[in-house]
Order: sequence, then C-alpha cells, then structure tokens
Amino acid sequence: MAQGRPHVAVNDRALDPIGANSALDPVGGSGAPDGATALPVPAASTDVVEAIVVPNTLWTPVDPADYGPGTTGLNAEIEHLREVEASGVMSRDDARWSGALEIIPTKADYVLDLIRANSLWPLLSGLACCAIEMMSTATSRNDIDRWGMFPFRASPRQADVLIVAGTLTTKMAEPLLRLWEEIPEPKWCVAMGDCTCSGGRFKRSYSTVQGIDRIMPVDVYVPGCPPRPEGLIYGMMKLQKLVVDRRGHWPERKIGPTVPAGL
Amino acid sequence: MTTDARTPNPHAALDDPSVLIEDVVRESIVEAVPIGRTERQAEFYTLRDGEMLLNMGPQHPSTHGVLRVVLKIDGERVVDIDPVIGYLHRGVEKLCENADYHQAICYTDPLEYVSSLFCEWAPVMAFEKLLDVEVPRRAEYIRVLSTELNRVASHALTMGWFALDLGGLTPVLYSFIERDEIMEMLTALTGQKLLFNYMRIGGVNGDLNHEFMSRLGDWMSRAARHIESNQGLLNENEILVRRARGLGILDPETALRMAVTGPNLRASGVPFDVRRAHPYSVFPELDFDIPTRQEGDCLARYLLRIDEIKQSLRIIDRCLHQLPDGPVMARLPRLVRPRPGRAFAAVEGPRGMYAAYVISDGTDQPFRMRIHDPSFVHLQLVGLMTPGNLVADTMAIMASLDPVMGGVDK
Amino acid sequence: MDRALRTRLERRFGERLTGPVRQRHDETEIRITAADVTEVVRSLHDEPELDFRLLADLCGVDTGDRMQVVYHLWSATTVDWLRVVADGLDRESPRVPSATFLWKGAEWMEREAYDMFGIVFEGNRDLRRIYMPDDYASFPLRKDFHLADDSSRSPGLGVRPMEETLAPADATPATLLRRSGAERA
Amino acid sequence: MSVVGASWQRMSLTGRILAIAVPILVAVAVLGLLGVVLAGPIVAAFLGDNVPLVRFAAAVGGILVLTIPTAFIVIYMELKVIARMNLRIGPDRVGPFGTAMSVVHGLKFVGKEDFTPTGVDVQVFTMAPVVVFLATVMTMVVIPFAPGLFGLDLNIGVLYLFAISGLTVVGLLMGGWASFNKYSLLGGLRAAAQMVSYEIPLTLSVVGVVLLAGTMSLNQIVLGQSGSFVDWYIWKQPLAFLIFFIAGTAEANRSPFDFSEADQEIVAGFATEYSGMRFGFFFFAEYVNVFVMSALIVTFFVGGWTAPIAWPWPVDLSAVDPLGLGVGLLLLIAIGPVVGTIVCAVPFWLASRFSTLQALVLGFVVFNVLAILAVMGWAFISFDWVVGLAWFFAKTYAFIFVFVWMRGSFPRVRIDQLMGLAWKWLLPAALLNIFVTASAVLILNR
Repeated sequence: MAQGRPHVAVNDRALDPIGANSALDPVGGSGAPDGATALPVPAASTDVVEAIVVPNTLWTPVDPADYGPGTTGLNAEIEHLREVEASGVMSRDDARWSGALEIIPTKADYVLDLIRANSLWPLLSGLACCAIEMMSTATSRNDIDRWGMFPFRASPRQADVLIVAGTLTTKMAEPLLRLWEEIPEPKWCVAMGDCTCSGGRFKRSYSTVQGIDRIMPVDVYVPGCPPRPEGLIYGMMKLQKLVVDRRGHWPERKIGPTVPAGL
Repeated sequence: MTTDARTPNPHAALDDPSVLIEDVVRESIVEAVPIGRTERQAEFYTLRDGEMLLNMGPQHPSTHGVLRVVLKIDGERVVDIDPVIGYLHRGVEKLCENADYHQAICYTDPLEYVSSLFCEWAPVMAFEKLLDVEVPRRAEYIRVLSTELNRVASHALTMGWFALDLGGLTPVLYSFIERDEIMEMLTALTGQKLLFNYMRIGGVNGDLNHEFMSRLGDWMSRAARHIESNQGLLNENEILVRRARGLGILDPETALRMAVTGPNLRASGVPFDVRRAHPYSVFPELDFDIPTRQEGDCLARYLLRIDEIKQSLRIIDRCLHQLPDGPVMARLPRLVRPRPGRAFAAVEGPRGMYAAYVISDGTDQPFRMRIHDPSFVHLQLVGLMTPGNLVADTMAIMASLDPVMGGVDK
Repeated sequence: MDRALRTRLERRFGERLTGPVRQRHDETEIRITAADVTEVVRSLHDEPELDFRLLADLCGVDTGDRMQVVYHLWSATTVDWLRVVADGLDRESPRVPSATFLWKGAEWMEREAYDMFGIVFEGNRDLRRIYMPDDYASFPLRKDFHLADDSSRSPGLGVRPMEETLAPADATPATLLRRSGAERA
Repeated sequence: MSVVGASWQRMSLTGRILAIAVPILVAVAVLGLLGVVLAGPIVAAFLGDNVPLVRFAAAVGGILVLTIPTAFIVIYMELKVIARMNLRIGPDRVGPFGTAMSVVHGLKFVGKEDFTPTGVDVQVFTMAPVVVFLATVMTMVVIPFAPGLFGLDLNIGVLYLFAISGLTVVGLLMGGWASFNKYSLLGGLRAAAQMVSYEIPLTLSVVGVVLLAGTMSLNQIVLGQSGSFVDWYIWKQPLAFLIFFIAGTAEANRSPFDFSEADQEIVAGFATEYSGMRFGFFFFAEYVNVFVMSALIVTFFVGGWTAPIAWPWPVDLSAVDPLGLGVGLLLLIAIGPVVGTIVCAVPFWLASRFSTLQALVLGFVVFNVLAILAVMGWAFISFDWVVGLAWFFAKTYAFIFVFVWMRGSFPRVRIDQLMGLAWKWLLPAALLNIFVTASAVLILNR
C-alpha cells in the first residue's frame, strides 16, 4: 500500500496529446492493408495530425475482430484513414485548406478543456474509509479548493468528477452506476483506494466488487489504503492534465470485460 | 417521540414484558402479512392519505457514508422512518474466519474507520484471553494512550459533523484541523494513516518514537484551548442550541431496552462505561471521571462528547506520567494455535461498547469471530426518535447518534 | 471468575441447564435449549439478584452440525460477562424465540443472525435480510459457505463453489407463514 | 471525397458548431448593416419619438450585461472570504490570486451537457431558470447607482421593486414542481412558503422610510439622505433596518435561512435536477440576488451613493477649460508625454544602475501611471457620478461581505422556527415601526 508516496497510474494512451500513436497502433495490430499502415503522420505539421479524430483507446479492445463490419470504433477509423488517403487530402494544398478550416475549432476545444480542467467539481459521495481522507483533502490542511475542485456538489447533475472513495459492494454497485449515469458529460471518474482499484484487502469477500473498473470506466487510479490526501491531490492534477490533453475528444466509454451478474 | 394516533408506536413490542411469546408469534404469523413482506414492512409501506415516501441515500450528504433512509413524511413532518443498511457490508467476519489470528486484526481495522484502534483492540484482547497471554504493562499503557488520542479525534469529527448537518460550514473544518494533527502523530507512531494496524497479540507493533512524543507534547500544550475555542463557535450559538435542545429525547429505560451503550447512553443519565463497569487493561490504575448528563437530547449527546474529550486529555496526561519501562510485546510464536474455547472481550469505543466474540477450534484460524459494533445498535434509535419531528431534525438526530457505516455494515 | 454467580445460576436454572456452568477468565457461560430462552432471559433480566439489564451482544453460531444463538449479558451484580448459549438448533430449520419483547434493540441483531445464518427468530416483527440484498439466496456465515480461494487452504477438497444455495425450506417469513398455517390446519 | 467533406468528418463537435455558426453570424451582421443603411432614418425617427422606451430598453440591456461580472465578483468574494474564515487559502491557481476562478466556474456550465430528465414538464422546466434570473435582474433597473446613473426613475419605484422581486418565487416554484423530483418539490415549496412569509415584513419595513422620504422613487429616497452620514435613515429607522436586513437575508435565500437549497436535508433543493447552463442561471441569480439585496439596504438606509461626509474643501475645476488653450492644447498633447517621460526618466538615469533605454522605459511607465492617476482624480473631483459610483459600490460590497460572513458562521435554523420568526416577531415589529413613524411624522410636520 503506497502510504505517503503518492503513486498514480494513468492510462498513457489517454495522455497521448495528438492521437498519433492511437491512430497508428490499431492499424498496425489489425493486419490492415499496407496502404493504411504506410499512412504518413508527420509529427511536425500538427495541423493535419490534430485533425484526425482519435477513437476511444481507453476502453476499446485492441483487436478489431471483436467488432462486426460497419460498426463504429476501429473499423470506422481504418475506413476513414483509407478515405483520407484516397481523397488525397494529404497533398499540401488540401492539407493547408483543412488546417485553415480546423484551426479555430481545435483552439476552441483547447480553451474549453482548460476551463473544464480548472473547475472539476467532485460529487459529494463517499463509500467507506477513503471518504474520510477525501474530506480531509478538502479541509484546511490540504485545501483542494485551490485547484477549483470545491465545492463538493451534492447533486450529481452539477458534478464533473465522481471520486469513488471506499469499498464498493455488490449491493452498492447499482446505485453507484446510477450516480455515474446521472452526471452530465463531460464527466470523469477517479478510483480512490485499493478497494476501488482492485478490491484491496476485501478482494476475497463474497459481497465486494473486485475493482470498480468492472462496472464503470475509470480515468485515474489512486492506490493506497487509504491514499493520503496528497495522493488524491496528485491524482486530481493528473486528471487535469488528462482533461487538457484530450483536446475535446472524450472516449466513448465502455466498461471492462467482466461485469458481475445482476448489474 | 410523539404518541400520535396516526404514527405507529415503535415501543409496541417492548412496552409490555408480560405479553406471552406465543401470542407475539401467533399474531406475527396469523395476521395476513403479504408474502415476502414482514409485519413491519407491511406497516411501513402502506401510505395513508397525504403521506409521501422520501428516499434518502445511499448517497446523500447527511447520511454519513452509504446509509439509505426511507422517510414517510406528511408535509415536513416525519411520520415513520425505515433505515436500510448493508451497502457497505464487506463480509469481515467471514474473512476473519478464513484468516489466521494475526491477519484477522487487519480485517477488523476498517470497521470504524474514524476510530480504528478500538476495532483492533477488542479482537486482540479476545485472542489474548484465548491464548492466556500476559501483555506487558508498557504495552497496555501505550494502547490506552493511543486509543484515547483516537477517541479525541473521533469526537472532534463527531462534533464537526453535527454542526455540518445543522448547516454550519466552518466548525467541521476546525475539527478536522485537530483530527488531522492527531492522525499525523498516530501515523508517526504506527506507520499507517487512518487504518493503523498497530495492536498485536500480546502487545503493540512498536514502541513510542521521538516524532510521536514531540508532536504529542506540542499538541497537548494547546489541545484544550483549541477545542474550547472551536466549541465556543457552537455552544454559544443560539440557533444551534435552539435546534438541538429537547430534540430526540432518549429516556434511560428505553435506552437500556434498546441495548444502547456509550455516550448516547450516558447522555441519558446511565453511567455505564466499560472502562469502569467492566475494567480492562490498566484503566483501574488511571484516575478519570465518567461524565453523564440527564437530558438525553441531542444537545446533551453533543455536549457529553466535549466532556469526554476533556477526560481523555486527562487520561493521556496520566498515562504519560505513569508510563512504565519494559518491553512492548510478549513472546509469541509466529503461528498461534490457541486451545479450543470461547472468549468475549469488550472495549469502550468512542461510540459505545465495541466487543469481539471469538471461538477457537484449535487451528490457526478463528472458528467463529463475531464483531459487535455500537453504531449498528444505535442506528435503530433513528426509527424510534425521528417520528413526529421535521425532516431537518432527522439529520440532527442521526448526527448526534453518530453512526459510522463501516461499523454498522461490517 | 465469580463463583457466587455460578451458584446463583445453578440454584435458579438447575433443571434448565443442558450442561455445566463453565467459567474462564471473566466469563460465565450457561447452555440452555431454544425452548427455554424466553423464560431464562426474562428471569435473568427481571430478578433482582441477577438483574442482567444490558444486552451486550446477540449472535448466531454455526458449529457445523447444529446452530447456536449466543447472548452476552452484563449486570452490576457480578464482575463477569454472562454468556447464554441457546444450543442444539436444527441446522435445516433453526428456530428460536425472539428476545425483542425484552430488548427492542435486539431486533437488528436478530435480523443479522437471520441474514447470516438463516436462524428464524419467532416473534421478531421485522425478520428480513439486513445486509445482503433481498434476492440473495444463501447464508454467508454458514460453515458450508466457502470463499472463492479456500481450495488453496484445503487442497484435499479441491475448488469449492463460493455460493451454494443453502436456504432451508422454511427460512423465510413467507414459508414460515405457510408452515404455521399447515400446523394450525 | 471532397475536401470539405473530409475536413467536416475530422472536426470535433465544437468545430462543427462553429463552422455552422460563424457563416450565419456573418450573414446576420451583413444583413443588419444593410438594414441600418436602408432603414436607418425611419428607425431613428421612431426612436426619437418615444425616448422613455429607448431608455428602458437600453437600461435593461445594460443591466443584463452588468449582472454577469457582478455575479462573478460576488462568487469570488464568497469563495475567498469563506476559505479565509475556514483557515483555508481558497482558489489561488487560476489567475492572480485565483481571481479568474469564478469566471471559470461560470463558463464551465456552458460546456456541460444540458439534458432534460424523463418525466419533467419540459416547458416549465425550461422556463424556470429564465424567470428566476430575469426577476432578479429586473429589480436592478430602478436602483440608483450614482447621480444620474440609474435605469429608470419610477415614481413608484418601491412598488415596482417588490412586485418584480416577488416573481422570483414563481420561478423557484416552477423549477421545483416541474423537476419530477421529491427533493425539488420540497425545495420549491419551502422557497415559496419562506418568500411569501418574508415579503410582508420586508415590504412593511420600508413603509417607514417611504413615510419619511415622502416619495416612492428610490432616487428621491437617496436624495433625501444626502448630506452627511447623520442624515441616513438607518439612524431614524433602526428597527426597520434590522427587519429589512433579516427579511432580506431570507428573501435572498442566504444562510442561515437557505432552506430551498439546504444540502444536508434536500439535496440541492429546487435545482436538484438542473444541469449545465440552466443550473448556471440559478447559480448566477442567487448571487445577483445578494448584490441586489445589499444594494437595496444601501439605498434605503445607508444613503445610497451619497458620501458619508461632505468633501471639506471643495475644489472648483470649472475654471479649467482645456479647450480654451486652442492650438496650445494640440501642442500640449503633442509635447506633454515626451517631456513627462523624459522628466520621469531622469531620476532613473541619474541612478546609474539603469541604462538609458531602461531609464526611458521606466520613465514612460511612471509617467503613464501618474497621468492615469491625474485623470482619475480629475474625474473624481469634477464628475459627481464617479464619486457616487465609488461610494455606492463600497457600501454595497461591505454588506455583501456581511452576507458571506453570516454564511460562514451560522448553522441553519429550522423551518418552523423560520416561520415563527417571520409571523410572530418581524411582522408585529414592522407594524409597530410604521405606527411610531407615522405618528412622529404627523406630530413633527404639524
């Protein structure tokens, strides 16, 4: 248990700022025709690369065979890349055109994300022990209000972040899912504590969910039993970075492979 | 508690001890209770004219943790209330039965997460009874010292939450300052924050260290003054006193019938404190008082905790003066196999009598381990006191009873 | 160990005790049958020379071949904890009279015992699941309810299922109704 | 596939919205320009015919624009002051000392998903925030900010004030009822009961002031208190001031009377189901309401924009007429800055730690600061609306600080205690105040 040493696991692919890797990886791993894999992605001219819509790489399995033909996700991405290449947009003039078309929207997204990242209102909901540390994070000693993550909203309709603090039991899983679905987009989820990351010391029990990522998407994991307030603050700052780096592209959220029966 | 004709009297079963058990059984059976619903459910979930069910929780600002409370309200007045718990049931007892005696201590830690040391102490005392272990006196003193510190932190949080549920923003942050300081010094002592896994069978994990002692001395020099000033914000506040006085009165007879212990019982005038009523550890050697109050309302329960904080500071002071030298751990094998038997041990936690009942079958794992938590018992009082009051009073009553859901749901 | 309490208990409940009064450390234990619970507990609570006013704990125990309900009581007349063990409950349909007529606070403890062991407390007016969801089928604290990776601790038995449905035929209030109806008929 | 199509596919949602919106806006602007060019004289003639209408429209527009920064300032005050009272630091990451935090909080609502839950009454649900916001904003029209600086000088200003501010409760009730949520319903009903109860002492407490001033126009009421601070009505009407302050706190839903959004009881009250910008309207309306209440207290009792003490040695700058210089003015404008910059740069240059260029830059900066200070001082002395505005905002924000202070200090009173206070204490006290004031006016004026 990482006591006192805030160590936060963040999905690196979510932090990929311009989506170049995530645009290439599935293509490379999916045995697509060489034309697609040979797609030039210049790192310098960011206008073109920013323009590529990055699909959700957080929750999409890497194997495109999971999807039938015509579904969204990786296949659509591959089709889109083929179209782009066929349409010859990548020749210089058209690239300039598209860049001119998209320079404003991209920057608008950037500004919006800066605003969102600096006003992340958590939902006032604690499950167990970690809730005490979460409250302590908001109090005088380590004041999370400095980053604009205060007040804790009582109603999910006005919250941005769901900090799941504490052991999640199978009886509580359904209400928690309802809370998560009541939060309007854009929304983020922070798993605080070992119990929410993996089940922690109650993993063996008959009534606990072994990690909340079995029932809902998670953006930032903050291990520790419980994590110190500094750890939670570090995780929230990671979340800020993640919010800014996504540049207005939020992943289509899919939950992990194993969903307990009855949920 | 009102005896309004429309509100079902919660005492119905306990008012008359002379009722024959057969009659109770027969009426509870023969009465046409719908299949799958108990008598109580059938009574609660049938709405009269003008009544409305209001569901609070499992996520609600005023239910500390994941308590779900179904209120049957008539306008702003609460007619009946049905607490639904179990949203934090982690199967601690089963896990303890599948772990050996040392690992079980770690499972009992997160039960009452604002006063973890008591959750460790009771099982450890039960194990020591099973093993006939003699605990070194220095270890006992260190246990008393650390647990009393934990009691102060817990009571500080309780008072802050009480003010928060009455709508005050600032006091809870002031009490968190004291609580954080105590948590830091206990972290220095135990090496783990909030869930200190400190008690061991036959002693404690480590001896007092320098950082703990320096932090403790620094804090003791100003603790009483700080807590006094923090309470000055509330105790002289007309709004809070007017709201809390005469609210949720609990008379001693009912309290004993409801198996209430701890501050909630002492606020009703019954001076029952396990530290004196059934002495354990070195409490017979320490001099302190058992504060009681006669009113039995929310204000009394709130003020009593301030008195207990003062007594705890006294105990800490006495411990620091009487602290003997010597080892802090008894000699024990790594893998303990007590001979078959049963042991019951109880400590006086911040919320009441916190007990553990262990059955050993001679193996290295407890055959049955039962944790008795006071919050679990006290939460029943909400259904007893709330009817007849307003919705806003529900929060005041719940906060004054101070349940911790981790302990309630185990 | 309070010898005086032992003599008092033997004198009072001599014929009801199913075993000798056991004493160890600061605990005194008497064993009775489920049928005697009501009278024994009431006299323990009412009679002045016993005067056990405070119910310290109420829990169920599954010994593997039978069920027990254990009451821990406190009294100012003795220095011991008194442990009353209602022994010999049938594992298939464990039934015991409720103590709520005396201690209203025992209601939730009995609900917990019902939830964890399936012990039916006759006279508890709110006997339903308290921890597990209402549609939960089995009773976790029974000895034949095994956690997932217990096989690692007992290799001989192999991997055992986690949640066997062990509900006795008449464990729920609904079945309780039908059964009593059949008895009356 | 065409270029536009490919680019369209690659745009994000915001990009597509902007790509659609920008051309439309350009077209609208061009059309509007054409309309002005073609139909300009007619419109001008029409506007010239009914000036009051124009003034009203202009005032409402100006007030609407003014409310947003006001709300931002009050929100920042609340964040920072309460943080300090909690021994916290408060926002300090966004902008200098976190000054941009409230703006960020407000702008965030624009980007949030704004959805309508199942089962709500869509029209009412949508209109409620608008009603609340407008009812709060329209009250600012009659508030005199400074001499000559007010939206309208209605001779029934007080009546207009309470009539419009009474509409707020309608909006809250709409929101609470339409949300299809029990918490919202309770919150709306609580707000209705509370506001209806407190409208009465609020209105009656002002009657004394109206009797003293002999008018219902807020402008005249302020003028009646001009002079020094001894002429303020708070001294002649202390009881009325107390009643108005308490009732105003309840009217603005502020702690300790913040029932309709009591977090610990009914989750977020009438706003429980609102998200996105709809909640943003409620959010702004709450804080604009605080501003309005403070402004009313200042206007009625603390002398509005009048200075507490008359300026002891009046300066008459009317003799100074820049235009009198004629060509010399041009010369002054041309040469003044250069000379001033050099003059200010000399000391830095003499202090040999600076190079000539650095000295000139510093001198330029210093000269600009001095010039701005001089112009501001000139305006402060010669234009009375500047000083009036300064005094008005100083007093108003002092009272806003008191509101925030109370929120940081007090627990919440119970609903029945609230009602008892309104009907058993404030109402009789207000009636007594009216009786005493009326008789005094009768006796003294005879």
